[in-house]
Amino acid sequence: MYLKGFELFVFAALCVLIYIGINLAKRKPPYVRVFPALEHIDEAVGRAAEMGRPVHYSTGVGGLHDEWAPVTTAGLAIMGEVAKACGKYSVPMRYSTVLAYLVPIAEDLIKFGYDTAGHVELYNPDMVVYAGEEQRALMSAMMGYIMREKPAVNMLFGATKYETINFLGTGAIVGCMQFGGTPRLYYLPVMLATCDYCLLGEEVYAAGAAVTREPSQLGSIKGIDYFKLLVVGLMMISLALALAGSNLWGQLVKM
Amino acid sequence: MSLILKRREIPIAIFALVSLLLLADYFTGAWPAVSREIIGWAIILWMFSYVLGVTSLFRYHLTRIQKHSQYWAYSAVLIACVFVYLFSGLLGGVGGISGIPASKAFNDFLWLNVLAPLQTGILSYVGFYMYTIFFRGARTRSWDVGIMMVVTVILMLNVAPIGVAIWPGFGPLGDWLNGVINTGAYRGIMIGVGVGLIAVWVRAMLGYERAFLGELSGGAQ
Amino acid sequence: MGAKVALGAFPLADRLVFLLFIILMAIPILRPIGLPIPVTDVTRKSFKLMDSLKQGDVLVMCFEQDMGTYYSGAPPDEAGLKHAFLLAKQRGVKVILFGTSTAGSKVYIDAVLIDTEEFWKPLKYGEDWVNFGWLPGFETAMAGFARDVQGTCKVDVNGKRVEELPMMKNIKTLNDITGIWYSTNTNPDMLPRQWSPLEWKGLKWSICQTLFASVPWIMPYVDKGSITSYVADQRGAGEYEMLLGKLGMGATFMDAQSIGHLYGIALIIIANIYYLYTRATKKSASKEK
Amino acid sequence: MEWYIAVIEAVVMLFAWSLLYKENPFYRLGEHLCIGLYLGYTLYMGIDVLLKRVFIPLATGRGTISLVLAMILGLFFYTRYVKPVAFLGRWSTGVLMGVGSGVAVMGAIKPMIVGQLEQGNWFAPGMTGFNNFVMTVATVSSIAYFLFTYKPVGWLGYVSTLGRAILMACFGVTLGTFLLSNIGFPIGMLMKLTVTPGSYVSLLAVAVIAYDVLAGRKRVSTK
Repeated sequence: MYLKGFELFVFAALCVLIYIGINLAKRKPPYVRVFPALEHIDEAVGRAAEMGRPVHYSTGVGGLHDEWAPVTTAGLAIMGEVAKACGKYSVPMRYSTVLAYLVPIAEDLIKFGYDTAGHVELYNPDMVVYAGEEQRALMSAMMGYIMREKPAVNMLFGATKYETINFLGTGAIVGCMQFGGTPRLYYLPVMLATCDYCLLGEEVYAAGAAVTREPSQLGSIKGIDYFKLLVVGLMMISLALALAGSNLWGQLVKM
Repeated sequence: MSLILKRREIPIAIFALVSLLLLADYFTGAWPAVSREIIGWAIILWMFSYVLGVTSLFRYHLTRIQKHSQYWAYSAVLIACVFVYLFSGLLGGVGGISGIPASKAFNDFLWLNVLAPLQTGILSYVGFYMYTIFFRGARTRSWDVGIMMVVTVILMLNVAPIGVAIWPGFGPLGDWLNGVINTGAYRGIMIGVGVGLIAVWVRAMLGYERAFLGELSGGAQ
Repeated sequence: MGAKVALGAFPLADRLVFLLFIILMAIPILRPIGLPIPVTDVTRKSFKLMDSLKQGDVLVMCFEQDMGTYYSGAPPDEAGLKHAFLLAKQRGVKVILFGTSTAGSKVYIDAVLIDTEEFWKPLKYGEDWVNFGWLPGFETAMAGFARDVQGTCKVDVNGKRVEELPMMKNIKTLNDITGIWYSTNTNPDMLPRQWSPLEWKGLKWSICQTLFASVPWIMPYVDKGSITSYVADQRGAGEYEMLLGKLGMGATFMDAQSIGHLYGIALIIIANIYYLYTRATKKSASKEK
Repeated sequence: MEWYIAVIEAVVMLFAWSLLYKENPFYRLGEHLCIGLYLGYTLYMGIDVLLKRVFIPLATGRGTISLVLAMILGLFFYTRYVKPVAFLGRWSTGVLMGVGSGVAVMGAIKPMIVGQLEQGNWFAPGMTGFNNFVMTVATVSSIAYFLFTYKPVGWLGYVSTLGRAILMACFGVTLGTFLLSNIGFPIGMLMKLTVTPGSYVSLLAVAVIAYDVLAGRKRVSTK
């Protein structure tokens, strides 16, 4: 038995600050920066309706059983909103995944989205496409699909790996309107170059909350910001200790 | 009874219990055996879940074959491939039980000489599409994209052996950009990403984030 | 225009970009130019770390690769494997091989072993080196390996139980391991998270063999010491082969890489000139209106 | 290697590459081969691992309560096909999500947050001091850019703009270093496609494309 005291302190501080943020927001919703990627979902789906082409969505190869669970959850939350918009404009949607347990979840989400928009009759279980459990299978299926069907909108939110380049590259050639978001650093420039609107880094997590527009969810973003101020404070303490030539910080972290 | 079991609080409670057990082990080293077992469950559960996807995929392709819709023949190829690979593998031996060597050899051939080059071919599009990105995406629409493109070019000359031959300065300049600017900015991104994912966990614990249960997120009920 | 209509909606310009790329890459492959390879400090550091292994030290080589990334993973991994097997023969270093990310890692290990056959042929399997193939679970398997080696590596690739392998007898946790060569084609985060030399006192160092693109990703870890050093991709392979004195695949790739990068820069410049030109003409057209 | 194996490899590689020209039957064949074989492979590996980890231990009496629980939770997934008990599948998803996010949070605290807080001395000798200063500025300003609930006005606006500039430089570094590993794949494959017998297959492919282009021209002119 041991106790990672400093880490526990940081973790607890974050949890408490998020909780405080949520509770404060119930009284007065905070200001949250506008995410262009979320604001334009409706417009993009509307464009798809005009063109009579489908909307394609994917969360990449990250799943719930591995360390990408939080970002996959955020991606699924955004997908729910996209499904609502698709229901509103009566646009068919397609979700591709390589993880079998996401199939029922995605089916429920899409059905729920179409139902909320009052067009449950448009929902079809074939909207969720499973391509086996491997990344390359997903890549080949997606490239073929985009080249054949030419969806009007191509969206990729989640823990994406190499397939980012294949998806968005094919989409760029075909001329889809593209949306992307990932916390994974080395796909960020790819998204920046090929997407019309993208969410960089932690914006994906925040967008998962912001998309609901609920005060309590927005409050959690406020909590994150409080914590970041704390982080900057801790960095300044570390800096002051370094400037003073002390190695106290190293001992503190190991506490 | 079944009404209580159907409540969405139960899966959320299971989720909370499991992740708290893991975290308790992480922070204090308590019950390492329990957390190891639970981590092992995830893999077993994941493999059990394959059936869900396979049912969905077979339904999709079998309907296509049945209806003779466009490209139905390819669906037939796909289904045939699944069975050929699976049965040749099973006959060749599975779970430590040895089988027919010829079947195993055929299975290895499918994997090494058909699937491996095919999937390398699919993966190699990441190389081709990099040029699409340079060609289509690398347009200086604003000042910030301009910064990105200039740095990109410097780093490309730093990475390729020929860059240093053109001008030796590309070596130290690229290394400085990589080691200092990049490391600094990346720390900021990393802190943000770490905080963001913990925030999703907290929201899920409080019942706000329920997308993983197939429900649209909303207030706690 | 004729060709464009016949070819469908796929713009001709994109196809020309691909065609030119294939042609440019084929030239150095058919006729190597032979540009020199400058050795960087970090590869030299990795080489020295590997070279510091002594009698009885245990080296873990974990391959998070599959056949899809054979061409970026195999050149450096083979250089490292050759070095490890040479050390096993000369100094009695013990080598453990496995992969955790995908089942493809087993086949990948088989493939690199075929390429390095002359180096492991003189060694005794089970005493000098072992191969566990694929330990399923990725990060969870890595976490399991660190805490309980015997429990995670139950059977090796030939179906032998771990108790039957003499060299595994005294290896219980990560503290019994001296160095790690961790080769990954995706995400290097797992290495510092699970196998950090800062956390495991017995573990002296870890080398991450990674894609060149992941170098910025792992730099912060290298700064902090949770990854000791790295070998990057085909370029690292070329350098490592120079240091080892056994030239292989890595060196042959480098000419093509140089041309590929110059081509990329040329495309960026052309794309920007075209973009600025069209914007200028659009502006002047709107002014005339 | 036997020559016919090399030919098969070259042919399937070119199936995959044919999409570079356009969407065509060869690519479709390659695509469905890829998905089908991979699925067969996944199922095979799944059965293999489940046998080794669950069924054989249970059958030979080496099973534990934990294994039985895992198996029951795994079977809960299939309740989706039985409407009245379909909710049980969510319990298994809860476990998966619990493990996944637990591992994620565990992995986030130390390397992603606590490990990144330490700052170097600005007045260290030589370039190190200056570099430490730049790193601190880069980290703080990029954190400032990601503050979502404060309006970027006044001094925060300047810091946040600096943060965006530094982030763009960071992305430039990533994109610039990304190319090397990515074009390694096509280069490696070209090595196979330019030696015999792969080169004959490549020539055949070129001939097919040339025929298609010419035939396409003819179709257009007759229209």
